[in-house]
Amino acid sequence: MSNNLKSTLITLGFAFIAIFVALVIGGILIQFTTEATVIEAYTALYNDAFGDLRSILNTLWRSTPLILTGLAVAFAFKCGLFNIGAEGQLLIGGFVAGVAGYAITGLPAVIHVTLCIALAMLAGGIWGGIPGILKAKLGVNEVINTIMLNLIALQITVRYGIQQLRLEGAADNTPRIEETAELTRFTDTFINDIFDLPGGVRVHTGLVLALLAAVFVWYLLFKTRTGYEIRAVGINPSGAEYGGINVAKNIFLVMFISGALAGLGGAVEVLGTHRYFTSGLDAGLGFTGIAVALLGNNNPGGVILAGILFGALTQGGMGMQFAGVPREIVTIIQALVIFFMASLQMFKIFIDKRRAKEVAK
Amino acid sequence: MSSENKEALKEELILQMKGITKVFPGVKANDDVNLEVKKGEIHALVGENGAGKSTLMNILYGLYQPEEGEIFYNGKKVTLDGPMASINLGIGMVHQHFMLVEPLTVTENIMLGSEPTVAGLFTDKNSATKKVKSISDKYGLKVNPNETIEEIPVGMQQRVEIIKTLYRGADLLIFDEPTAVLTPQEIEELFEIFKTLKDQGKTIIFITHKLKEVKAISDRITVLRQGKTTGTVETESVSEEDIAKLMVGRNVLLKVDKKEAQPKNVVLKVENLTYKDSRGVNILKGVSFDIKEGEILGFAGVEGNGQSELVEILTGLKKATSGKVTLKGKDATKATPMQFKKWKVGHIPEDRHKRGLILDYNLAENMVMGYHDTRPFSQPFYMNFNAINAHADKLIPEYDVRTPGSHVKARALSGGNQQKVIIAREFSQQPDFLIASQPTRGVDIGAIEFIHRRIIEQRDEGKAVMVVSAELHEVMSLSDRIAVIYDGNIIDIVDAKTVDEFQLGAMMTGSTPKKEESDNE
Amino acid sequence: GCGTGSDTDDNGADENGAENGVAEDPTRVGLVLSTGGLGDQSFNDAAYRGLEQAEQDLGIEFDYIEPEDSAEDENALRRFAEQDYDLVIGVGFQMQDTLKEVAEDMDHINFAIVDGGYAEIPDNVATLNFAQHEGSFLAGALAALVTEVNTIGFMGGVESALITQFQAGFEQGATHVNPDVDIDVRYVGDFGDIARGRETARGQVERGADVIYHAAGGSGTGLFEVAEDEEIYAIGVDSNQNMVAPGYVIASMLKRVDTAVYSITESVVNDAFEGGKDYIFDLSDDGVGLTSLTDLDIEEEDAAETERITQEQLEAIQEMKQSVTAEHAETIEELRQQIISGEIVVDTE
Amino acid sequence: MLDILTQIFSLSMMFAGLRMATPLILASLGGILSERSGVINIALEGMILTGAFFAVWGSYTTGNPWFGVLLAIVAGMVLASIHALVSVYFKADQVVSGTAINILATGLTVYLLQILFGVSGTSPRAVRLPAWSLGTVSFNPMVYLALILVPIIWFVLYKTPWGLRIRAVGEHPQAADTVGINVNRWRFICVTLSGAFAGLAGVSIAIGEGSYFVNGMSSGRGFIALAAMIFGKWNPFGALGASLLFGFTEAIALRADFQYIPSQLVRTLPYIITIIVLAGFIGKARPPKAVGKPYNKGER
Ligand SMILES: Nc1ncnc2c1ncn2[C@@H]1O[C@H](COP(=O)(O)OP(=O)(O)OP(=O)(O)O)[C@@H](O)[C@H]1O
Ligand SMILES: Nc1ncnc2c1ncn2[C@@H]1O[C@H](COP(=O)(O)OP(=O)(O)OP(=O)(O)O)[C@@H](O)[C@H]1O
Ligand SMILES: [Mg+2]
Ligand SMILES: [Mg+2]
Repeated sequence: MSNNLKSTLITLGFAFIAIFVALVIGGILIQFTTEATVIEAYTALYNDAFGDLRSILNTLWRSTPLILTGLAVAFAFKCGLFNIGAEGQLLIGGFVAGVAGYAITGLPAVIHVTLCIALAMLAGGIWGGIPGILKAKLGVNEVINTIMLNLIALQITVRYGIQQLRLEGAADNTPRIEETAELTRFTDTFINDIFDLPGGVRVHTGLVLALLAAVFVWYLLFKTRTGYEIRAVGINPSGAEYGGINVAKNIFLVMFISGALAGLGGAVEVLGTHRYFTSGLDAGLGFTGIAVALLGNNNPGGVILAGILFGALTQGGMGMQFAGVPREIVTIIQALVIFFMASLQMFKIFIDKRRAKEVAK
Repeated sequence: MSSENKEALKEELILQMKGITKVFPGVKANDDVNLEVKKGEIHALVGENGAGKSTLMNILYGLYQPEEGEIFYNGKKVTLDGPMASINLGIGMVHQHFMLVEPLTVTENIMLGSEPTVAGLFTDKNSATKKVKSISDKYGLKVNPNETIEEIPVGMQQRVEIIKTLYRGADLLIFDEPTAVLTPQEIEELFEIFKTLKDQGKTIIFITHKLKEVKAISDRITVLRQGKTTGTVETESVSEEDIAKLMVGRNVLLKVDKKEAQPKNVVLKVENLTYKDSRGVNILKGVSFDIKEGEILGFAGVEGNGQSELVEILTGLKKATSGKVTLKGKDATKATPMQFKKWKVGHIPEDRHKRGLILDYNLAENMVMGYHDTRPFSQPFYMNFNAINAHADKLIPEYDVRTPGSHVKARALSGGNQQKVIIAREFSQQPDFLIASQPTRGVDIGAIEFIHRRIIEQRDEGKAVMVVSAELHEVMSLSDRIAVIYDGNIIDIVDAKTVDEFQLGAMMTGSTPKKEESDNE
Repeated sequence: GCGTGSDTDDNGADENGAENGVAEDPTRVGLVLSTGGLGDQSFNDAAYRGLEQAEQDLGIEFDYIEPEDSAEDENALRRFAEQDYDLVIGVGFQMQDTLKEVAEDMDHINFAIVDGGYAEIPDNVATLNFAQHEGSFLAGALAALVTEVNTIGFMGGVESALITQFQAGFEQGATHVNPDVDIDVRYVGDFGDIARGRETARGQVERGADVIYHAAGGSGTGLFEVAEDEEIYAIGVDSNQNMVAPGYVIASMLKRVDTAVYSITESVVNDAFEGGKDYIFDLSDDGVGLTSLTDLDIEEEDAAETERITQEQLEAIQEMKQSVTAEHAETIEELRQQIISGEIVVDTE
Repeated sequence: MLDILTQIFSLSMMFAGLRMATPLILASLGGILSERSGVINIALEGMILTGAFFAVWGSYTTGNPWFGVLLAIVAGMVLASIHALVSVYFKADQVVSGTAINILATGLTVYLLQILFGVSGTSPRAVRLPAWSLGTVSFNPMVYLALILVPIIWFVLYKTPWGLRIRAVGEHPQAADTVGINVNRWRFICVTLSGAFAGLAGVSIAIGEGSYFVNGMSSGRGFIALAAMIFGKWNPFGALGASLLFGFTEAIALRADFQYIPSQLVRTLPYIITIIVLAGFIGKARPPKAVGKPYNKGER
């Protein structure tokens, strides 16, 4: 156990080093090609990501959909499936939530919100389930189908759906959802009374849902029979089949749940953040989710941390823009952080080798 | 021995490995190991599973770098920092798990890395094929140069591996358990090849768990135990029992000892079973037999005659094309693997890596695979890992699985111990019907003894047992009745006590009058 | 980025500021761009240009933010407001709800939104709207007049609330002058894909169009390339694009977001900001309109002077105007007057 | 109805399809090289974008479009070599590394457009590659190049020692290792080369038919190319077929006149067709066995 703790600490230590190296390289760019200084830029990055309560909450707010898409990708990975389609599943889920949010009226809030979320998850689930069933029954590669479904989802929801549903003269959104369909912002809850939240805090109960989803995924994967079966299929489908596990069923199930998680990601963005389905929802949350999942080592806890890291980079990135760093450099720094975090693997191998040497003596 | 002779002996040594130590995370795989091999001899390397044989050979082939130790080749000290260094010295290796690229052809695999070219640009397939032909003629290694590895039988794959080493001019050939996956005929052929190689002046290091083979073919034997060298002996001077004792450190029972069978009710009835594979080839052509409580029905046959498919149909992993399977009176023709488990059918699969284990699951998780949905392991909303771990902690000593604990991944165990994990799992569920397919493949003698004893125990407890093995010896000593399978048909079912090896061998190759009869169906 | 315009611009601003005597406390303007960001060849670029101009002429200071996605809009708006900027401008009506929310929270700050509409405009918000449908009406009319084969084309970027207005105006204008004209309407499906834009335009040419109007941002560049290759006419959009393919772009429909942004900034500088109002920029105040059909525009001459186009190219533009569009100038002017006077009502959808 | 059919099967539609397919062909060839050697290259998208940028910059600064071609190739290779370094030698997850490359490329091109051209969004006009006429048809050189490279890559993969090694490395790296093939070096080479192909794809969208760089102009082509590669079963001719199918259906979506179907839905056509074709006719595509797994000597 203490060994486990030690290796976790070592990993964390390296993570900090990785981020540090990325920031140093980014800093060189900032220092020499922008009018901001490194210190200004990174102070802004930190302040906007974690500097005060509002920043921390907004970081969490930005992390919310990323945690969900990250979980979606990670969950599929555990079953050996590469779900590049979180983007499309998120769009479909968000769209359905948006439509259900305004089209259904007269329901009590709890029921309406729950219904919207359920429908969104169902829709996302179907969108993930299609490549799932094609893989399970016909063996068709899921990567290609999820890519295709991303593109189809974009056309159906953002391009076509919005144009059909938007009110005349209005922007590219579906109509605003009913209040009963909203996910409550923290500013509208008792939390506000306790902490006296400043304006501009947008974190909403979607965050709670994301964390619950992570717990759910963790529990499902590591504590239940279904999880046992899913992981077995992911590692060795033939072995799982031998063990009486229905491989096809599990592949479909996993893609369905994965899609539902991404769909939930769309729903929280619509019901909590935007309050309508908007063309702005098509912002690469699904693709970033891939990086979140893999950086998080495909484990729910790791996904939460990686999601927060990305949320912080986005949130802090805005701060850097205010400090005079153009957005593209912020983007470059984000890429660098991912690179160096991903390269951590090398250090782990290095450490293992060193250990072997020590044992030999 | 005169001092002059001693000098000559030194001259003769092609290889010396001195004080080799290799550590893997958690294991000292080789601990100050010494090995001396003479030019032109066949040198057997034996030891229990996990003794460090493969590791030592991988070091010799440059795949692993030892933490300590020196290697002398032809008297000169060498550094083997990669396979290329070894290849250039004239060392070749045939790995236990073949190093062949499945979608490539035989010739492509052989020339890989040392391809002849035309104009330095494109592959000169003709000259490669020619060279392959000439090697195959010289050493009697029959291969089909243009077929892909996927399409050819295991025996031929192995010959491809041998040609690969010779193609690169190997003088010292390492064989890591070459016979584990071969049929008796193929083993015969391999030994013929060994002799030809030896006649041509090649040196062979040969790892095996089958002491009969050691006796039959080797000149000298080096024994490893728990990562250390126990000693090197002349083959002529020792008996099989002696070797066994050197390996295991105790006396081992090499013969299977069993009482008379007491067959009772029919457990499994198979009627006219046929199976066509996805390419439409008839694999099983109408097989009928039954198995009773308290007996062992063995299946003898050259691999690839339908045994594997038969086993998979009887465990739900494949669906029969026609025919009927009745298990304990219930129709099981279309049953799923899970249903078979529920009906208490235990299955030791022929391929432990592909089917038998989830290599990245730990032992505890592996030990409930297939029963993971039963109490107490599975509860309505969670898996009871305490129960699962307790289950493993109970079985590990009971089945003598050598491991640091139940939390270790199955991947980290040696083959023999992996096999014991499977056996522990299947037996612990008290099956009414047990199918054991190649139950001792790649397993050391100590473990073989153990596994055989356990199988017979099952029979004596009144269970029905079906044993499928490529090893005739194993089938004969375990079975009460023996079904001989050839080309998708059961040629005959004979009494194990009355049949002899030659009769069986003949039937297995289809050369009995009965063959025509069944072919007419 | 603090006016990440080049250094020389900043110096220029300082000098100008000093001259105007407001150096100690210059007016600060915050600009939150829409997600396309700078380089969209449309309102983002224009809004930025307007502030650059204001920086030079009025000695203001400005900052801009390019949000990564629209969820960030609020953050950016609020940050500007909290830092007591004198004017916070949001671009694009995607932002309208968020901007209103922030503006209501921060009612001591002046806000403006480009392309935004509210039933009830908050007192501290000015909405800047453009009659792009009216300008597009003229573009449509011109296209219908110029075509020799009675087939014209409209190439949109992505079907969206805004682009629909361009399309509606264009169609109405074309059929107004020639009820029988065939209008080939196409959408590229992307605002930044030249290759797709090109194929779309080629398809339109193949179906017979010889004058094509685009509202497709960066994808529209593909149209100009096709115009040159296939020797047809194109009509540019948003800013003067006549120089992109000189001689082949017969006119551009101008949408003066820069002027609008400039003038609202000016009102703040002069303490004359009036919120709660919808400022409509249309044909009457040249907020929208076509580039000159008869003579060279200042921008065109300027481009030649700064050597962004060659003298020959300038001449090609001039010659094209004389031989192609000049003859229709009067008709177009008449239509313009009719729209201004309300005689013709142009629809937005 | 008939009208639609004649439109779809017209010669000009074929040509348009070929033009749209060109970047896909080139990029998918790059994808094949990389994945055949065992490295997932999800970064094609970013490499195409970067290639497009440097094609324009090279052409613009020198006035010689061929210099743009050269720069695009180099730029693609540099970016790819980062991917290779991180995922092959540092054993990073290949998908993460690829995602990072894609993010990097979006930032980098915008940044460079600012630094090198002093503009944002759309570059100034660069000199276009000359069209080459062949009898009555005329295409930009990249079209011919793509068509020629297909058999060449096929030839390299299946008829030369290099191809043999590449395939072995992607299928069974241990086997390759045991005959002295340097697995990591071959992977590095293949991934880096794939960048050259992606760079050429960038050339074709930037200065092949046109003369500008626009932010984000790769528009997801890298992912479609990836799909084409899988669709074509990692075989150059298969990828060619798949790319042509994509290009052709895309051309139809852009150019054909479907009266009653909204254009947004017409645009989903290529993707729906792909899903159906894969499900109905092609079925299983078996990737190179070792793809996605960093090679560690001591591991099995
Ligand atoms: N790559 C590796 N990483 C970690 N442990 C290893 C590795 N290779 C071997 N080992 C461990 O080293 C020990 C010796 O293994 P080795 O393969 O040499 O045994 P062996 O004598 O060949 O066994 P077998 O008879 O089963 O083939 C075993 O405990 C094994 O688990
Ligand atoms: N990365 C690893 N970690 C732990 N153990 C390993 C690792 N790689 C190999 N081993 C173990 O080292 C041993 C050496 O492999 P070897 O080729 O001798 O197979 P084996 O033990 O005979 O297994 P089998 O007979 O089932 O194929 C194996 O038992 C294997 O499980
Ligand atoms: Mg071994
Ligand atoms: Mg073994």
